[in-house]
Amino acid sequence: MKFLDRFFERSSRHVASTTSRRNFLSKLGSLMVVGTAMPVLLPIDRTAKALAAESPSAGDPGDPNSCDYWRYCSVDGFLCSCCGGSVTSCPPGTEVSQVTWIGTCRNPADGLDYIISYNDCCGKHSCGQCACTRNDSEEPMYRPFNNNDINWCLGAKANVYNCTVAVIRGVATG
Amino acid sequence: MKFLDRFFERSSRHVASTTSRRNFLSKLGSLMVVGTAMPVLLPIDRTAKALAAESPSAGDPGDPNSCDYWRYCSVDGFLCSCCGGSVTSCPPGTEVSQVTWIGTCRNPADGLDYIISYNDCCGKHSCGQCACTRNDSEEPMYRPFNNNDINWCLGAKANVYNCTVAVIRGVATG
Amino acid sequence: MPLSKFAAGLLALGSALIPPSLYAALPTETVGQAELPFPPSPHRSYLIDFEFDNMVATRVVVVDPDRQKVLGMLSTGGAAPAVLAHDQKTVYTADIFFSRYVRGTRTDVLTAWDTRTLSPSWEVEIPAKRASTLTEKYALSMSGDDRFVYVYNFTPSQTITVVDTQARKVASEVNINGCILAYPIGDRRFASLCGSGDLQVTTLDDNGKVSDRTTSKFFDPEQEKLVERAIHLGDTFYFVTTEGVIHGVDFSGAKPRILPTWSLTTEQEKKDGWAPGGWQLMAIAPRLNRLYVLMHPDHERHKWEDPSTIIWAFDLKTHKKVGTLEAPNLIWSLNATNDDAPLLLGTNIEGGLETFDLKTGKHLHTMEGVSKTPTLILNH
Amino acid sequence: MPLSKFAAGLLALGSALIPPSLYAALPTETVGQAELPFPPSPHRSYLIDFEFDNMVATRVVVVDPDRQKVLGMLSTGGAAPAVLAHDQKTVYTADIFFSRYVRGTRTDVLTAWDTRTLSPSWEVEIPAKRASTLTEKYALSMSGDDRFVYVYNFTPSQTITVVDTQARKVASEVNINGCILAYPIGDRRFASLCGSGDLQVTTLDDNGKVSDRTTSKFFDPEQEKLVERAIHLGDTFYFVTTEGVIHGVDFSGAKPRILPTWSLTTEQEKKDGWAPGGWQLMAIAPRLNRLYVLMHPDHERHKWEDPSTIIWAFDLKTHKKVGTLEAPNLIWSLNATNDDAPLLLGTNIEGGLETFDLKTGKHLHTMEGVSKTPTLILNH
Repeated sequence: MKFLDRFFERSSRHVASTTSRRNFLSKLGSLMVVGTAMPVLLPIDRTAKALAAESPSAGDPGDPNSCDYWRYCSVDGFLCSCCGGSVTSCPPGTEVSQVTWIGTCRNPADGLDYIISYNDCCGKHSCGQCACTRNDSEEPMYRPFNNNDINWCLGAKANVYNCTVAVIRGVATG
Repeated sequence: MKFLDRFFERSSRHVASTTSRRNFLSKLGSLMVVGTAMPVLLPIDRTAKALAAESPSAGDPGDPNSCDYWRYCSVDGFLCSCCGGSVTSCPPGTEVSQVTWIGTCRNPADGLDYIISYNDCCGKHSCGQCACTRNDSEEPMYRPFNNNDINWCLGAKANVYNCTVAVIRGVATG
Repeated sequence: MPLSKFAAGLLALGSALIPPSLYAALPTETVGQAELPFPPSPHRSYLIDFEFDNMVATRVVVVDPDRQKVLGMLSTGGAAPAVLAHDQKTVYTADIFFSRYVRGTRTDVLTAWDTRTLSPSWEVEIPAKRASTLTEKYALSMSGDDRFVYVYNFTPSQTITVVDTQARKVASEVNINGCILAYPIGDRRFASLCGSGDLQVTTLDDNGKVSDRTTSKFFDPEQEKLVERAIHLGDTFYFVTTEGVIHGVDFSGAKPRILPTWSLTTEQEKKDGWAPGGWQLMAIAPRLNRLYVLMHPDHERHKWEDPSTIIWAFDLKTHKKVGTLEAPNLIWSLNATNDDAPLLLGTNIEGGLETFDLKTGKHLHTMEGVSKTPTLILNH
Repeated sequence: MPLSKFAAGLLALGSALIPPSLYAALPTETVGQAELPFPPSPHRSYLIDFEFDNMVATRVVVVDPDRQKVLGMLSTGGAAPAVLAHDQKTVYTADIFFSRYVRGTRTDVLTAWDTRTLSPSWEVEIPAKRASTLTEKYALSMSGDDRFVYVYNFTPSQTITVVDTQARKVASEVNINGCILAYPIGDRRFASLCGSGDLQVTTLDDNGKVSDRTTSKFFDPEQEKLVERAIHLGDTFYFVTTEGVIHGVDFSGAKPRILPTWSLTTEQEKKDGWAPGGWQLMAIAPRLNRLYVLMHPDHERHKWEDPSTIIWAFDLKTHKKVGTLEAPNLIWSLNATNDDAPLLLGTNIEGGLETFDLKTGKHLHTMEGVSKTPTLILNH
């Protein structure tokens, strides 16, 4: 099981790097958890009922406080679930940026590719917890809405970055 | 030579703590290098000619980039000699605070106790290099001019702390 | 939505390492906004983070030590001190802002934060004199009825700015030259500790102006060094000397009543080198009536602010040592919670939080890396 | 002063562990102020420190890599990008300041710093639109004659603020929607890289207003991903794809001349998994006419921004690989100095600076912990 070996090796490297907040590697190590991801901004299905995922379930497996969680396949920053928020909620006193960028991540439970928006929570400075960088579906900056090197707090009252949520916006209908 | 053993043990602990900038211990570890120190503010002899010490000499032994250097016996902060300044000079673009606190350190070369002023250099934020804390001649805050837990940039245009110099102001004529 | 549609979409992506799922596709979501419950859990902790490597943009980290969870943070200016109102609704910070962060125009404000939303409710500009020191407890304090906030100023002239939280304006600036800090007493008084060894007590009227002032001899600064970072239970404050002698003062009467001193150490322990040390080196658990002190086994005079892994517990009535707690990491500052099942909290020198259950004396866990340079812990 | 006086003083202190000295007592001193020499040493390096754990009060650390010495720092606002004027006298930073650090009124300024004193010489307020991204080279750039500074804005509308450094005011704001950055060309032009795969070239007049604009096809973004963090030598810019193909453009003529592409890897190397990766992943040493690229031996598509310890050197004339350099730590961003005895500098992921002598290809040393989150290195 070469794949699994690599998976766990990368996971533990990740843990080592993020438990030491100062370790810049947390910004820099990329992680591939499972499957591939599509870089292109796909049409978003908004018909399903909005619902915030707060805890793992059979259909949404994994630990939202871990960089390995499937939705974080293209996150770059601090995980709001470690900062007083959740996977889909900003921490108290921060403002969600409505302008954001979009990634595509595969859910290992159903094998589907989901459109994920990585909204930044803004108006307090760097949370500093659970730094996580994964560039699975990232594009260069000339495609800004597929780029995670931008501080997306530009859509908030103050463009000061605190952390990032990962919100399901629909299924990639390819 | 129990004294020397302890000296080197403490020195290496110090090196370990300050080479890792993030290590909070650098703020917290105290070091005793040699001799004792006087806590009381003693009269200052200003008759000798002003001269800035920039490099070690037989009469002023030690490494100004090391927390072990005798003049640093009561410093608490970042050493300006590691920040673009020197033992007695502020780094480029920072302003020396004229209001300061006074410690007393013994020079191992001549066995004399010197009055040292620990002037803070101000107007840029924390240098972050060579964190050094030694409380040999420190008094509680109700004796502010013998206390190093105060940001002495209060005497500068902006009370933003960058680093600290250690300047000979005279010999303790105690 | 029919499952076949998703399967088709999946096939269209040209990759099917994992077979189509038996679950329905996850629904779309919206972004929420976390709020904290009121009243706060009695264990909620506020870690004042000095951010020593920055000291301009600083923070207070809010933590639930039971769940080992970060609840949020306050962004403060210039290593602001903080104080919790007794009604548990508000945290105050005394911030310093510069228009160009390290230069330009200075603006000092008292910021009132809502403990539920961790957002600023209001702010008031205060004299640009706030003391800039390693954060300590009585550099910012408040009256027992939450009406007035006391801000310690050091320029190096020493004054206290009295802020009226009802009128949301500065009520007065009180000269305390030669003395430091504002140890709050009851609703309208605060004490300051003087370089002469005196205690100065200032009484305010209902407008926040000085109505009375007394000075009492407290200790002899030529004979001993009293750590100014005291701890209080009601109107009684406990100071400790660098050698481990407790000086208590009961401020509940008209004049301060100096209590008999007592030693943390026996003669033998003292000979063995035991003495207190640390930053906020004492804590009190009121429901247990116990005092906790960071202790060193290898005391020397320059170690009085050094961290330690060892904490001694004392009964405040009998002054007897009743236990020893030991942390896996060096602790610099302590605080205890005020409830019936109290925790002792300690900030370790790596920025982590150590938690002890005070009923059992057991070390429960370390929350690693929860802050950068925590100088102080506050609890409701 | 007679030695006897000091000996008397010493005895009076009641402690004589060390015999009275044979040296004269050290004289009193005054506090000095360091300045840097002009012209700067050709190896002087400016590390742009993002301070990722803060990102409000940020810095540029100035270093002498030969002496392994910190020379000073600039305090910047909001992870400001920086650019060095060609005359070596000025560093510009494009700062964002908030009146309450994380909230309140936003003020964007271009700050001009004196390279000798590391103090601000002047500043000018610019539109509050500066892009906030991981710092990259062409987000702030300047004209060849130092007259105009180009600030990249992203709101997400894309514009360039043109600042006249002579008049010390904003000259114009140029719309570049659909395109990013300002790759400076000569004295009055800059190029921008568009999502369509085009290059847009804007020409300014002597007042800093747009006088001409052209668009040229450059690459096919559906076929390959071009890292926007290019490197230039004179008016020729080199971009690399995530797979390791170099796309050069010569902007010296009236229209951009697209140069023939070439690959960093042989077919075999590519099969073995070699590909570029990193942040500022390319550097050029002009006097050696060599290109340096951070390379991974284990390429996967999501690794295009990952750090590496391995750097390949290429001759820019022959496009042949001429060497491999290896660092003891993972490097994320590179830069080379412009002199005859050039150094290659790399920021490692612990905040340290790796230095190579490019004449010998030898790794000289690591300056550990010199910054926190360095994203970019600049050299005169």
